[in-house]
Amino acid sequence: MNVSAPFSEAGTPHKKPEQALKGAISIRNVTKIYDPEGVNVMAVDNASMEIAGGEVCMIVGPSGCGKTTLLNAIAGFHSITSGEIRLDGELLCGPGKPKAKQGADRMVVFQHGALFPWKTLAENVAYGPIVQGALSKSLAMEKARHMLADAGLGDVGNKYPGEVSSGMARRAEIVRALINDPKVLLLDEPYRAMDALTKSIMHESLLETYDRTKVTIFFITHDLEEAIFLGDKVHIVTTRPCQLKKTVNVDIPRPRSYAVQSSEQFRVLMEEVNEAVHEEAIKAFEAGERELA
Amino acid sequence: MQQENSKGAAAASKDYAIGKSKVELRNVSKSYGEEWDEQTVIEDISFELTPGDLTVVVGPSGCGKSTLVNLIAGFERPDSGEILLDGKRVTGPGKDRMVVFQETALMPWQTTYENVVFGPKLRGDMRGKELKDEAERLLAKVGLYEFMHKYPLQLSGGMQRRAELARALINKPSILIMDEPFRGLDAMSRGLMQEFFLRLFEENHRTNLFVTSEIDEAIFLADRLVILSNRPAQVRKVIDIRLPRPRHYSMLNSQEAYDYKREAMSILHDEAMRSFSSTGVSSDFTENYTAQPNA
Amino acid sequence: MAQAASKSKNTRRTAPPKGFALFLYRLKKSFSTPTPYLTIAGVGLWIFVYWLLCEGLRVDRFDKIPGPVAVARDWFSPEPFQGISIFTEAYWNHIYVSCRRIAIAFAIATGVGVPLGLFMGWSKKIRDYIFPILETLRPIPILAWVPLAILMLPGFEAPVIFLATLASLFVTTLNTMLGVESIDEEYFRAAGCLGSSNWDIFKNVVVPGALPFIFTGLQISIGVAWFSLVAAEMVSGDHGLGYLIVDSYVNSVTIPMVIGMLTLGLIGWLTSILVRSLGNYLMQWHVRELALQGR
Amino acid sequence: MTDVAQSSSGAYALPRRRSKLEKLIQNVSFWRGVTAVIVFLCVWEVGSRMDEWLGEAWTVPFVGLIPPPTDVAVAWLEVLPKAGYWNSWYESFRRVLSGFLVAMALGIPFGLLLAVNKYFRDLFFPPFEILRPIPPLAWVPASLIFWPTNEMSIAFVTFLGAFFTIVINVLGGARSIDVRYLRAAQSMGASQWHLFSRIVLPATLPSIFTGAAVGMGITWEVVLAAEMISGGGTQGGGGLGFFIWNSYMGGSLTQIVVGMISIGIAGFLSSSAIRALGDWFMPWKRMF
Repeated sequence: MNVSAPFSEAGTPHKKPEQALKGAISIRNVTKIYDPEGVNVMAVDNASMEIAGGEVCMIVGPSGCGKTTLLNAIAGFHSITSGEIRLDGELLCGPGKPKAKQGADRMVVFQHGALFPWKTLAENVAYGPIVQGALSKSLAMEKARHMLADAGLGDVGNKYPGEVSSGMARRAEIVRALINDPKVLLLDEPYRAMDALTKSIMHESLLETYDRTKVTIFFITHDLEEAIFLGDKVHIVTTRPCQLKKTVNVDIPRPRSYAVQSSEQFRVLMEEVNEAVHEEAIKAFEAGERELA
Repeated sequence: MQQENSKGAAAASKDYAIGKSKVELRNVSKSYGEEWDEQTVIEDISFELTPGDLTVVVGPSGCGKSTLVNLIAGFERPDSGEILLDGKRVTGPGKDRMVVFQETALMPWQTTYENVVFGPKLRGDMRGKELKDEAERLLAKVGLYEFMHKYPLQLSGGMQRRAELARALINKPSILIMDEPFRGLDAMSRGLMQEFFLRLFEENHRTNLFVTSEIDEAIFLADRLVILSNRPAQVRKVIDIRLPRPRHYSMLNSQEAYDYKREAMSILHDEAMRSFSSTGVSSDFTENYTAQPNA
Repeated sequence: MAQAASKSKNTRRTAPPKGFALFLYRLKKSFSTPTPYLTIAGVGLWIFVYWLLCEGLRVDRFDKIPGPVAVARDWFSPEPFQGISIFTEAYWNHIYVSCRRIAIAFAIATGVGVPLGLFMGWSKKIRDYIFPILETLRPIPILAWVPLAILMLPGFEAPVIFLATLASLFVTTLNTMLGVESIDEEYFRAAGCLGSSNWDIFKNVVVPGALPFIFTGLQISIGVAWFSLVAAEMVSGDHGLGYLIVDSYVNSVTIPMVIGMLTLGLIGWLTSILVRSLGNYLMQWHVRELALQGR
Repeated sequence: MTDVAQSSSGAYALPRRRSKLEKLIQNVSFWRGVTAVIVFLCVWEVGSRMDEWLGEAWTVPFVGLIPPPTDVAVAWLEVLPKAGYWNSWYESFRRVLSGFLVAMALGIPFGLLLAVNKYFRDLFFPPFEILRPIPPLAWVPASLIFWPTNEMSIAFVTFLGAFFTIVINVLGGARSIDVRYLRAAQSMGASQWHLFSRIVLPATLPSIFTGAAVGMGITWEVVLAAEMISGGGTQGGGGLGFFIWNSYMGGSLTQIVVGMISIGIAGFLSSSAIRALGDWFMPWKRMF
């Protein structure tokens, strides 16, 4: 098993060294077995990885390979069968505590978007601080409007999620996560349903947010360009059961603009990642056809 | 088969049979909406689908690409301008132009095999053993021979798209229109489907219109790239892609492909930015709205 | 939205009419299509045929049913032949009694059914225990309860209200439960992430998320309530529109019978509209979303 | 868990699948349901026997008046061998089926016509909508006057009850067909008739069966009411509704409950039959 990136690598050259960044995640020998309808399915098999605080960590793998299971375990939606996951050295889940407690220090942005459709964007953003009792209702709403305005969503704060474009909704969802000042942002293929052009705009907006907050990002995707463009590290995982196959370090300096996508360095990285992933994709594809037959 | 073909231009009839027709769009415009809220979706578009080429149309989402497909397929009429197929004006849908739809339009109440033989059976221009053999040959070609008696919902997304290709091809269309056919597939199945589709295309170079909003996909597949502007759609630029054929996914990482991509991206990025910041209404909405005008 | 789109130079746009002007515009526009004429013709034709059969030609058997002229004459006359018109106190009393019964039954059914359904959808345990009991009782038609209700409950009022309540209770509860089950798991997860307590989740996710289903359920439930109310009034009632119909039948006066039927239809329709508008008022987000999707 | 241990090598573990019965027995929800129903019956039994055991003063309101389940079971066993009881089943089923089948036969084409032809819809939908909100039972007296025999008026009201529901469902289903299916067929050269028979009809089938299931429920209600109101026995009609009414007139509470349960079973059987028929007609629906 490839246990990558010891802690010493956390302060990569282009990050501000003066702050000790929060939100280091360590995943050790995690295994997860599902038991639907009496058929045991191994989703994650003995996976380990270390994610430094303030790092953008991209997980790439074929669909249905068990990446989301890993994210669910960190967020506390699912239990794990064995192994342990720690956040800043503190045990989230492990032996004797199969399921992590859900908390506002790890915020999830979902694949299909999970803004409450029955609340306006501003109410959605203000929801976290209100239910946690961190801010009064009026203060929370005020802060929410400020943060939305910062994200360029000032004039749609009173609209319902169903009334704005999916790009805007996704940006608002990230604002909803950030207002709680989380240690880690967990993103589960948030831009999957978008076309390449909208995606490129979303990427720039996310990078800008990251450069400002330096929050640890755990990002699941199967779009390779996205992975290299956004990430500090790209972890490629195998098809089910999910195991770490290869880690690629991306040392393109920040801040990045979409122009780097046509640089030589980017191309070389693409090729490296593509090679590893294509093999897995075909494997997953064949397994899929086999299952159907 | 024969009688229908003979209606086409006599000189081109040989090419016609193997799917090398030419489509011209001349100053085509189309708008929707109420008097005070008229949305021009397509404005004064002129370009042509050259015989035997794979023409890819790219544009930001919601820019009117689906409307363009509907116009060429004949499901809708343009407000002004005309669309010519081998010199003849398009007035309605026909089996010479087959459309592979977004998501999938396989009929869920028929098995894959029944879906494939649907067209020829309706028209009665192929029957019995001949039809069965042809359908089985095509299904085998798209790798679905073992799955032909399954219902579409039992197939994976990629398989459904391949079944739909087979259903289109059995009608021997003179052009094939694909409207974001791989949308909704995940990036990896998508890559595999692109390669599969390319192999199919490179076999007999049927005239093909492929609509997409993914630049990589566009450059990987295209002979010619038509870049549309944000709504109302206008042709911003036509780029000839001279990557060698047969193509391989690694070619996407060549310097040449990157140059094309940079060129296309610089135009499209502006357009996408414009569409993104100017619309309060979701662009997804406009897409739905134009997709089902008679719903 | 308006300014944004006007930026694109080619979009023609005049000020959108508002309120009454918009209504007039729509009206004018609809009169340029055949729809309103056909609608009027359809209703006219129906009334004419009804008149022809019952009063014009007095076809055998149809002549026993009062025709439209006779009904209208009595309905709007200060001195009706057969005792019931909009000027008689009895008519309004029947309406009042039926409406009061419906109001009580609907209020009880909603007050019990919605919370019960919410808890059943929210907690698997509660669902596991209560759902089987509901499912065993549900196949028994409401009308089969009539004799039991009469014997079990005292007076005229209680059995009638009991039957109407029972009917709508099943519908409301099951729809509410389905509504909670239809809520995407991701909303619960998002709420959990954001640090909600169970009560917060119930208030902010379960209730609003189930509302669309709840109101669909309530609309069906009010229809069912009327259905059972009429049945119960006919069998065991004292006053009320169902009683009016059956009483007229017994006394061989046919016009009040038809007036009763039409009144029932009208009031049933009004109450269902009332429920729908209440739902739309409470679910602005849902209404706007549907409107954008062009529905 | 042990049988998965070796799978770390990467291959799938294929544990044996459990049979349906096994799954049911191991299912917590199933046992909770069984418990709930048993508790319900016990509460009913105890509630209605309170006065018997502890004297009049302990009579439970409402429940105390209903006969206990054990008495009901005994009464049921008594009527089971009697021909009259089964004749009631037969009579009710006959009425339900005749009304229902006529409603299907007329409602499906009418609904499809409404959906397919705009002019037809504009012309005939408004009168239909005016009549629809009138509860079916309100038609009973009018149809008793109109039709020469009771039997015919019952059949007519039964038909009405199912007809409105079926038409509305067919219309809704046929109007919400995805345009892509129609367009795909059009570009393959389908004629109007083909569009109707190969696309509209199969795509509407699910709504037809939904409508049929709801319609069947209403039909039972109506038949029951009609049997009760018109006193189906006077013309030798009988039926389960009459069985209940007769028991009511005779003051036999246990018989009433027996009748109610019988009707519940009958209704359940008919809706199961429709569901099975739907599965058989729409194999593509059964897969998922």
